[in-house]
Amino acid sequence: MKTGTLVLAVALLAYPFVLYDHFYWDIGVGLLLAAISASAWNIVGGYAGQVSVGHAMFFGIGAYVPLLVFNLWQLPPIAGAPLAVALSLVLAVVIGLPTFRLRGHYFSMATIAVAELIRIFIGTWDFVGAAIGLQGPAVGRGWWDLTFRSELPYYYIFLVVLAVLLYVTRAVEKSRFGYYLRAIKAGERAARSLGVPVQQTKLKALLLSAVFTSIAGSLYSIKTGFIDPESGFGILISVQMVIVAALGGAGTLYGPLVGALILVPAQTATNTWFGGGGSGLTYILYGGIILVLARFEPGGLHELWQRLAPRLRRTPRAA
Amino acid sequence: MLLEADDVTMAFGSFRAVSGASLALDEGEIIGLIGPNGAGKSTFFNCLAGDMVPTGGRIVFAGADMTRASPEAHARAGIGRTFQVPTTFEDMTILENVMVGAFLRHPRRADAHEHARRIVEMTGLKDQAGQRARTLGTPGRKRLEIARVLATGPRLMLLDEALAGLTPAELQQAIALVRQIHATGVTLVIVEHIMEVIMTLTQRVLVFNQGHVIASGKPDAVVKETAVIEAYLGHGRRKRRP
Amino acid sequence: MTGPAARLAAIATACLAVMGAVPALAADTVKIGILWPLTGNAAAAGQASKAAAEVAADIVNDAHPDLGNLPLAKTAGLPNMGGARLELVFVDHQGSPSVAQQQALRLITQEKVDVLFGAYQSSCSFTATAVAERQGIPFMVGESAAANITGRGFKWVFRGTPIASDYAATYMRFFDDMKKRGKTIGSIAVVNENTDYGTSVADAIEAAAKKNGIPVAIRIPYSASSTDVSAQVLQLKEKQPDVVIFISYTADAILYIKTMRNLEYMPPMVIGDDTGFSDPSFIPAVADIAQGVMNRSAWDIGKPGSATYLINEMYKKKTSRDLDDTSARNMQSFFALADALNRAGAKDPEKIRVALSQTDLKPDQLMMGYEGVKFDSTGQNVLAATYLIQLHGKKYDLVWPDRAAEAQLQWPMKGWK
Amino acid sequence: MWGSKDNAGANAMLLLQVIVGGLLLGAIYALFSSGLTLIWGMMNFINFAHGEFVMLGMYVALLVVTWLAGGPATFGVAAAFALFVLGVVVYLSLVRHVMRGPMLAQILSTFGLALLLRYTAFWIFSANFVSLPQTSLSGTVNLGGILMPVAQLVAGLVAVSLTVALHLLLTRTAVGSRLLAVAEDRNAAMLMGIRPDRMQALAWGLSAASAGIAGALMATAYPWSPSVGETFGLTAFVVVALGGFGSVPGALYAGLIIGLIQALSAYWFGPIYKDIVVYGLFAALLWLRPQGLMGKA
Repeated sequence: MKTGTLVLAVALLAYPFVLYDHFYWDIGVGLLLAAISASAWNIVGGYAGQVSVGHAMFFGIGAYVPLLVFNLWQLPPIAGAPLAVALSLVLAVVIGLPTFRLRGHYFSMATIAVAELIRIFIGTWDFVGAAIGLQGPAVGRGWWDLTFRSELPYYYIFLVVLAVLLYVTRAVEKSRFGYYLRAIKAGERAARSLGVPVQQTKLKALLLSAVFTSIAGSLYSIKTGFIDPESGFGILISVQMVIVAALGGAGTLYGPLVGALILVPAQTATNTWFGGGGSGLTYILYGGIILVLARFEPGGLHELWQRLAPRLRRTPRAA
Repeated sequence: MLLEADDVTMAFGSFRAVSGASLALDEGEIIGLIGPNGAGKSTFFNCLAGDMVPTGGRIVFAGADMTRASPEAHARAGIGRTFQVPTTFEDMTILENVMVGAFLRHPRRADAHEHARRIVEMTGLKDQAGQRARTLGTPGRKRLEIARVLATGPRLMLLDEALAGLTPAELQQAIALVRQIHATGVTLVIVEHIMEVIMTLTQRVLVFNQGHVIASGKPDAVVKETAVIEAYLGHGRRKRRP
Repeated sequence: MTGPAARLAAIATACLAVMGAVPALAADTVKIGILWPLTGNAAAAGQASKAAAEVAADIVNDAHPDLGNLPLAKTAGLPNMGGARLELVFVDHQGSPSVAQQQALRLITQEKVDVLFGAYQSSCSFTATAVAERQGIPFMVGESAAANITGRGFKWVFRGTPIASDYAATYMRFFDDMKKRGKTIGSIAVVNENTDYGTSVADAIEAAAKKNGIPVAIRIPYSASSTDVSAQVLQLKEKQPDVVIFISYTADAILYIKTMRNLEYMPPMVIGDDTGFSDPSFIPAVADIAQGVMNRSAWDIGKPGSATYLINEMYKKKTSRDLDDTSARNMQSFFALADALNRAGAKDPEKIRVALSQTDLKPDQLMMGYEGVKFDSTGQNVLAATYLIQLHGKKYDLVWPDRAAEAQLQWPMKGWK
Repeated sequence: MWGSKDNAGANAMLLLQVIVGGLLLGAIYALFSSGLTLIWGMMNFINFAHGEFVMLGMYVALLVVTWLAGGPATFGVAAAFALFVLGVVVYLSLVRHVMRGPMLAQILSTFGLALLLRYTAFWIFSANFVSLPQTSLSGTVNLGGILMPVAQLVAGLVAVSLTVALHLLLTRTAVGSRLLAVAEDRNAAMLMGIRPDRMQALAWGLSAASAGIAGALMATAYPWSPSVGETFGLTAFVVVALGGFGSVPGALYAGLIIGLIQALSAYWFGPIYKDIVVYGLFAALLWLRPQGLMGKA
């Protein structure tokens, strides 16, 4: 276990030097961003089993506020990130309080609806750039603008955030909070009978998840230097988090990272190979892969691994 | 007086599942609830556990009014329950299942772990502690449910058919376990169809039929009452097991 | 758990390495990286523009002496570069700003393209041009509406197409002209789809109308995915403007015309702002009920035998549709880019950039109705202009300005009557 | 011909026109949403590809019109039949295997299906917008001052009738009670000799067929491209959630209400606010009555 983590850490740290090129760095940045967003989603969607299909609402807030403070007051965008986190927390409470009383698909439905509501609303609100969106500083005025020519600084910034998030998730996993989340996912009624404060625990999970999703959004807009309603609050942003996490294994520490390690390069590769042809083959493949995985590996790659691992380990280590 | 349920009524629309049931329980008692299926004992049981809020009546536990309290508040107050159909956390290990209960009185992980280990040992699940709950059979699950509740440190345990579906040998072990739990000072309410359990374990029995308590008293006396026999043979959908 | 993670990381890395291993380019080609939305909601426009770029590349690469003064048509390849041919590398940015950014980077660092071209949606142009600016590669914006794509202090970004304020000014000049001819233009209505395109153009029109003292009776922003627009048409019916300007995509443009017919509402004049009204699906769907609808277009197929007619024939052969204005403007920007490449005489980015900034194409060298192509210091083409065309029968005829007109303007429009 | 500005009667007519138009569109929402609510209620399964079923119904109509020169009745039936088959196939090959798995797998599988269907249509039909050639449903009728396009009128009325018919099928026929028996308790239904797989396949067929007909009806009035399904899918979710999960009458009322609200808010506040009003209402409803209008608590 320990060695695996170490190998992963070294691989991620060394990656930019193995593939020393702007494009690969950019893919690395995209991969880390997907991993951060999906890991953040994983806290509430994976561990607690509350499947949000509207996490773009936190991502979008995280993405908009930094560029908004830049456009309004010429502040460095990163200064908006804490404000975005605060707003996301408020939103999480507003969403969580009513919907966590409900069971089943209501929470999913509510999150979709609220995210769409915000997307449409932002698209009509001139103050935040309406449909056209907001731009960041075209050229950095100093390092504090975090507008770098190279992708490399972003890569390591994102990597640090991912490391912190995984560390926090690991701590959650080991704590009472983490056990309670898993108990809620397994059965709310039983969890309550054992004294688990279900609503409060779910809300705490949503808050923690919202914080990191918001940070992911801030990282995205600062790096991209642009945000509009679709790339901030679009339903595809939410769905991507779900897919990445579910593919790798929702409710496991490294599941979302594994999902990102597979999905992001696959997306880029299919788009690179087939996108220019313009036949839509990219999405036919993408859709097909998701469908086949869901059909044959409903538990994600994590469970496939759990099945295969014993067989693979029959070699020396077994002794 | 540990628990006092007074005139508890639970109506679903015009249908009264429980109609004015009362129960007074002293610390250290073991009592049984019996009656044919659909007699209202499970509903009454759910009211005691906080899973349902009764439409009428009052439930007081250790001096506090629990009538409208949530299930988790019941657990905190010291009322633990098992479920008729086991609801173990399938993807968590046996030990982790028990730890969820243990966390109630032991917020630190190390303490909860330590406490859960003791409980697992006491309930005879030590050998399977590292397995996922889904690998257990029915007897194992029932046992795990009891262990999980025990870990919350209850003063009162409500067992809902926790001993059904066991082989005679398993049943003897289970009865021994319940006795052991009782010996540690836990008060018990048992819903059970198996008369053997009721007769050997309980000190007092309440008989439910059609939402009413039709008889109560010592087990051997109660089973002889005509009303009880009628309820079982006349209206009951289930055969009496002597 | 970490075991597979590490292993999969290795697989992913290998996967990436394969992707990069694209063979290097042949000696005498100039690579143009083109970013367009080939999937997603704007895919139709991206696909049409892709075909247009391919036709344009053919025209440059092969000798086409019949195409008049169009630069580089007569010769094969780029004469100043020893007949070097243009090689197009298309990518699909899927309408996502971050994919546009990433693919622009790939085109530059992996495909080693010499120039970039694209990107349709303003959102994608914003991010893709920023990459070009950082990497020092010239970027020609073929067609994107948002005003501030140029004017951000970028030196590597050029835009060949007219922008929203140009369109607005054209409409105002047209209204002036009409008033002189005794037509009543008491008020106008602006109906716009509410993404960056519709919003930019409608904002510009509203501002210009205010400046020119033409009251805007009502402005109706709406979502292009609307399935019912009767409420909007009824609002127009209530306000009775003399001219209604629609800034619409395809489905909504057709839906508006059909709904107006159904609700028997016809203002004296309807002007479509290109896009949806220029989509090849528009005419077959509503021609018989939209007679006299005007449309903005700098593109005119022209008389048989003319250069534009021949270009349209080539396009038609490829796609079996007529060339639309959006794709044609992209094509014109492409020609301007090719002209600059030729004048640069080398594949040096700085030389190309200087050549682009010195571009000075005259009207007779163009396929579009611009007054020329000449970039100001922000990279915007200052001579870009547009025609107004009108639906007569099953085709659009050029009706304004008078100097270019080939058919009589009908006012008021006939609609379905 | 324009009516006079200060005529209150004309204003009332306009409002009436808006209301009727909204209700007719709402009827179509109701039809395709009733399909979604049916399987949601029966299997507690969210189908993210439902909007794509509507889209496919539209293309089936186009093919029937261009290849077979079929009229509205023909292409309506053809769309229903084709989508029924697709629904059954999707159930047997995909849904059956993931429905008892984790909820995430359900979401993923139908989301993947949605992408697959959308871009297969894209590949076959290209990204270009298409619309049906003029059919016998063209033209307008004047109903006491209210102008109604024939296509919209017929589509709306057919949609209401079919939604009601679906409800009657579920509540008044033997097949319907079997379907509901499976929804209620799969095992008990099996004991009664009902084969749940058949019934659930039938439900998927009916669900997809209702989307297919709705698509064919929409196609008479609305131009589309392969990406049109996304809008319909989201609308259907809101309708189902508003009406109550699993309730066909709920979907009918909710569809009509949403059509009406959209039309009125577009008329009063402007079209960009119509979705804000609908989603805002939906969010408010989640606070106040989370089980939906007709849902069970």
